[in-house]
Amino acid sequence: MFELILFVVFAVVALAAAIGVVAQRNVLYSALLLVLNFICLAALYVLMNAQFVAVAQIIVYAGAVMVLFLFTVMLLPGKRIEVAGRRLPGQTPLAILLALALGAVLLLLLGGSLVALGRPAHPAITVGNVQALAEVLFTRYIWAFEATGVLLLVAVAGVVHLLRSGPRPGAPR
Amino acid sequence: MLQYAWLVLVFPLAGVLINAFFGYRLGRRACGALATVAVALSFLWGVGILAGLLNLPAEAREVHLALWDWIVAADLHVGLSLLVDPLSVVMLLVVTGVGALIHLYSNGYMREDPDYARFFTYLNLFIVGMLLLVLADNFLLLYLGWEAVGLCSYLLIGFWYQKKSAADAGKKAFIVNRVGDFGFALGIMLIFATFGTLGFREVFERAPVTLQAGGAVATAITLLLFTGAIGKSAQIPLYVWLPDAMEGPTPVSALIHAATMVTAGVYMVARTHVLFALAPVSSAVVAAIGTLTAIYAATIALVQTDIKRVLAYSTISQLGYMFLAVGVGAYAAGIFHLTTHAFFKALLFLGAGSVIHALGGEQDMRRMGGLFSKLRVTGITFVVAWLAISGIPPLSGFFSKDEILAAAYHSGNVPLWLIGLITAGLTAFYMSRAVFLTFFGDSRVSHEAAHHLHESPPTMTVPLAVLAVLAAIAGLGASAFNGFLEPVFEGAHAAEAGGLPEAALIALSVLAAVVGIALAWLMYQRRAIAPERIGARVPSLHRLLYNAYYVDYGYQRLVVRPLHALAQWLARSFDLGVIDGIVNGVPALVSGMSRRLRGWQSGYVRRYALSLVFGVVIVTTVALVMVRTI
Amino acid sequence: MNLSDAPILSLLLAVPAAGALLLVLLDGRRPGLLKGVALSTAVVELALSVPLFIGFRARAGAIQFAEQWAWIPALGASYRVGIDGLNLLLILLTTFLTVLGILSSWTAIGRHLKGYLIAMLLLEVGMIGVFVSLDLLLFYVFWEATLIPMYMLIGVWGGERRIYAAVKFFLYTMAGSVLMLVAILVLYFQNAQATGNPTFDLATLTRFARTLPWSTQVWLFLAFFVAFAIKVPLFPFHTWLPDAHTEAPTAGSVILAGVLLKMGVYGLLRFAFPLFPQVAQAAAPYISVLALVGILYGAFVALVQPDVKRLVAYSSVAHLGFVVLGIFALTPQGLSGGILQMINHGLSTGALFLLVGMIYERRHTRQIAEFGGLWRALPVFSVLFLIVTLSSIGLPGTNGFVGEFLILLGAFRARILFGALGTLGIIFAAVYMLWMYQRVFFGPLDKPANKSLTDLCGREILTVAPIILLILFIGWCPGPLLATIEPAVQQLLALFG
Amino acid sequence: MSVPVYGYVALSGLLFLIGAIGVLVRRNVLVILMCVELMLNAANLALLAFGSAHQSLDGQVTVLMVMAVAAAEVAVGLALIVTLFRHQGATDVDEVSLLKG
Repeated sequence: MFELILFVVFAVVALAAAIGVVAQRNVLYSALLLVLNFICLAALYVLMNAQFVAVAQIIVYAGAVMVLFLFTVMLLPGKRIEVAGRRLPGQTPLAILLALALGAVLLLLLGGSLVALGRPAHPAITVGNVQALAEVLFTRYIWAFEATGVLLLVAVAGVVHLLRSGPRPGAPR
Repeated sequence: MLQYAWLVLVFPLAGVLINAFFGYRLGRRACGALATVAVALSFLWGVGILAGLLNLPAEAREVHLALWDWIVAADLHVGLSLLVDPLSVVMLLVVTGVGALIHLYSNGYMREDPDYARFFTYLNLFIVGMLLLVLADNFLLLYLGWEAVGLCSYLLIGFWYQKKSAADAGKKAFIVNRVGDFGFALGIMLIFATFGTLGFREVFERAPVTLQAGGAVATAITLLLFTGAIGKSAQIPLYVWLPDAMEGPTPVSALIHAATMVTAGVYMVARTHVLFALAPVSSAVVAAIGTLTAIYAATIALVQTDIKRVLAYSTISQLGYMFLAVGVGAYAAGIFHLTTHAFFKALLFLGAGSVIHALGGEQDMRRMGGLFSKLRVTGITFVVAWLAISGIPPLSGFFSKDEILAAAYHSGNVPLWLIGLITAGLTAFYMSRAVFLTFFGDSRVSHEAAHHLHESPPTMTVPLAVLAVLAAIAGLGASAFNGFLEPVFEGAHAAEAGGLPEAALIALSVLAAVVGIALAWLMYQRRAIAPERIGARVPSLHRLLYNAYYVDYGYQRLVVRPLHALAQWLARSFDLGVIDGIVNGVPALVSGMSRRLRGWQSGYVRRYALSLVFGVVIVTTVALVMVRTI
Repeated sequence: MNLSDAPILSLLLAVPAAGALLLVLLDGRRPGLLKGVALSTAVVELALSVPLFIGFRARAGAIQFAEQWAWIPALGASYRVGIDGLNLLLILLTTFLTVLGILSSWTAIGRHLKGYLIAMLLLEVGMIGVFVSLDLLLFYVFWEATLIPMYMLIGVWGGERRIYAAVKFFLYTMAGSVLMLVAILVLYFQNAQATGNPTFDLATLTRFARTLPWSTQVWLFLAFFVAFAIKVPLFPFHTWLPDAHTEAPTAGSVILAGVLLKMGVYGLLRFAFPLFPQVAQAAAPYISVLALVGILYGAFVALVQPDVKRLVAYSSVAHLGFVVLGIFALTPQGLSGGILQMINHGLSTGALFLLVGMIYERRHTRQIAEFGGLWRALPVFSVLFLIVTLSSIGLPGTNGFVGEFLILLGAFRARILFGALGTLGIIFAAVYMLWMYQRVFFGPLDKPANKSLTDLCGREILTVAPIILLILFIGWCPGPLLATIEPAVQQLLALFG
Repeated sequence: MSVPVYGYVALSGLLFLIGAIGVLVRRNVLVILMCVELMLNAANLALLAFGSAHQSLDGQVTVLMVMAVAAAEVAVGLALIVTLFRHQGATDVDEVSLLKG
């Protein structure tokens, strides 16, 4: 019962934060609400006995990624707030409509099987064991893991290249 | 000697090449002399060939010279080979003999022209073509010579190309001739399809066996060949190019459009007489068209005022005579008339040229008159030619024309003979008219021209004199001539039918000539009957004749303009509109569709994202439907 | 070593490719060097092609100078080349016209000279490849490969409306070739399925194609036919030609008219006929009618064209109509004449385009109305033009006559009416060509701009003179050429029994 | 009483849709990037939920991978945004429509 309450609380907060991210016109607030959302999700991960992932979520998202976002928001001068200007006609209603349609279709498609899936039988047994996770990660998924490392390396190199080349800020365009 | 007959071609060919590349560097005199000598050498060589031929027994006077294989494709074998027999030798001598004289004459006539080298190149090229034509041993080579002389005719008519009328006349000559050649070419193809060969000897040998006498194939072949002759020899209905051809320099008119090239049609019919003998219908058509042309052109000549046009229509008329002859089977008579005509008509043209030259380019007989005393040599020689063409004995024209009329009479076709006789009278009339208007009576020469009036230089008068002698005496050789040609035309004799005796026919034809001359004398010399009055009495007839029955106008209206309009329509509306329209329509359709679709490619990332989501919705919906239906 | 063992055909393909590669590496700012390299490459190529003619055994009949290597073994495609009477003369024509094309561009090309010369040489590779290939896939690759340099030549170095013309040319031809590709693939897969031995070899597929059901044969023939008919171009597929010709630079027009159009006819003879002889025979009357319409139609439309190049382009439609009429007569003379006329048309129309290019370089216009009386200003040019014109209208004594006469004779023997209508075409040919000639060269020299024109220089005369000599030579002694063609004709005739 | 799997999945779906709407309606590139992160996290949630439902660690492994990829993506994405800003002076995606057809 306690679990359910926790779930509902975190879920509601996560949803509210997500809506805030989208609806907030100030970019800085959006970023901060996104952090809130990430933290709620981390809590939900813990509920699912995925402690390691939850920790990683906090470190990677709420820590590293968010800091990057915030730095960028601070770095870019000028309007942080979106001004209502030229808009694509019908973009917002169409977007919402399509999103609802997608949700409805997905619900119809998957709803039945999800309910049939029921609850996890023994939620607290092996899943969530960091040791077990490490075993899988470094044996079966070792190549994927290494590839992820290479990907990160490439990303770093790419970012460095991107930001070194091109005109300096304020240079005549 | 005979195996070197091809040398007659080499001399003028060398003249062509040398004059074409070095003519202007050689200078005027050398260039003209070279061309003349080349043709004269050919003539001398031709005389040698004649001697060689005469040495042979009469039946063996047929030598085939194969030079090299020309076109060989499967069963088609066409050699570049020459045929030397009495007929081709006669033509050879006429062409080179008259040709050499006219070349000589041109040295004087073209004295002032800056383009002398081009002129003599063309003229020599013409001789080459004409010799190929008469010496050809197969139909295709004949056709080659045929087209080659057509080309030279085109080039020489348009020699003064800066004059639009000259260029137009050249083009007209070529194209009208091509219409005739169309038939000729089809005839050649039909011959090949029928006989499997194009060689004269083979075709003529097989003809009596392969072709059914009077059959459709024989008739078709001969009529098609005759179509070619109609074009080249300016018969109805394709004669229209010849009067216009007078735009060319006068020596050209004399050589090509009177003496030699235009008679190629007669030569061709004579050459293929074996085929015509098998197609009586075609022969009748030949005779009918010839006769009709003879009188038709003669009536037009009655009222022309341009001296060269009179001569041009006269040529058409005389060619009609020749076709009448070959049509009724009197091939030797036709060729004989061809020869004498070459002499006197060349002489007439050269004389006219001399007059025109003396008057500084004047061609209208209404502004001539009384020139006899000023231009002695020209006058005397012209008179000889006039009497010859009118058929006054004992000049050459009398013999040849009389032979034709007699043959026509004996063929049993009296109307043809009668028309021929009337034409003889008309001929005498219009030639007399020309002579009286030009050489006799009061001078109507403009003051300006009278001041410069002079007799032509010897290079021009010598050929006149030589031709005058030939025109006068050639008739005396009639029987020798016929005898020489005998082996070629063996078996093709006009039947000697009853009726009027020979003497009566002769008397009638002389009478016609005398009446014609007398009438002209009364009208134009004595002025007893004013020609203007007659013209005024029937103005429409006069106009009709003066404008040559409006045939040119009719062709222009009925053939040229509709075809041109069709071409315009095809090019502007059909090709660009319909065909290209379809071609351009397909891409236009595609690009129209894509222009609509291009709206989606707005450049806005968010629109793309929207499309993406839309796509996802579609795909999942499809998945949903499929899951549900399974 | 026996001459016919030398890999001359591969060398023919390699030399221009190597020349193009060399040009890539050279400095684009030295036009003299570039032109020198390109010209010497083309001359070497021409010299290389002569041994083919010498070493060719006309009586042998079979494919000679054959070479074969595996190319894509997995697909059964091979590099298989060889010559016979059908393509030998076309190869010579290609190497010959390429030399003249490069000579004619000596001063005419202002910009991107390097790219231009590279395109010319690559075009030569493509054309030679088309003519020597005996493998359907190889043929198709070369066939498409000629499109690209030609597209460049028109699109980059062309006239005012070059983009339109280039795109039209490309898409039109491409549309046809796609059909051909489909047909080739159908043939390939049918054969692979039936025999379990996938191959693109022409000889194998020829044997196989006979076994296909009639309707399949008809469809495949039609696909090949449309591809080739567009290239020829046969009425009503001809409208790309006037645009392409008018806009292309001189050398482009020369190659286009001289060689590229011949690829269409060659394709019919090499592929469509042997693969589907029965269908070809059945379709012959219909295609002959198209050819006849093309002859007369091309002549009529040419008559009223105001632009010399367009006029010549439409005359090509008429002339190629003659060629197609000849080959679809399926008679010995018709086929011989058709093949010979391909060469003749390449020479005479090539020369016409060269000459038009020369006057265009001087006057920067091709409108007939802008000329008149040119003979006075340019006598040498006028004489050369006259000879070529006469060849184009098929005057006896020029090459055009030999070809046209054989074609008409062949057509006449097959169907009298077709022969007669075709013969009508030679009248019209005289009409439009002579009228054009008269308007350009005769009459008074009254346009001021024409008065100061200079006559041809030595290089220009050298460019045209070889063609003139060939025109006269073939006109009087077509023997060696006809003898070369003869065995191929016999083989084709054997197809039709 | 534990939470049923479909609860997590439903939450994941809602978050995903909110993220998607954000991507579609917002013009600020930074916010769009954040919304993309939101969607990625929603997917992670679903992965974990299914993983626990099936008693499998594969879900968690995948989530770890996704995190790494997301980190890389954010880094590159932000670098692109900065570069874009340098070139165009804009953080508004609608001002960058060079791909217009």
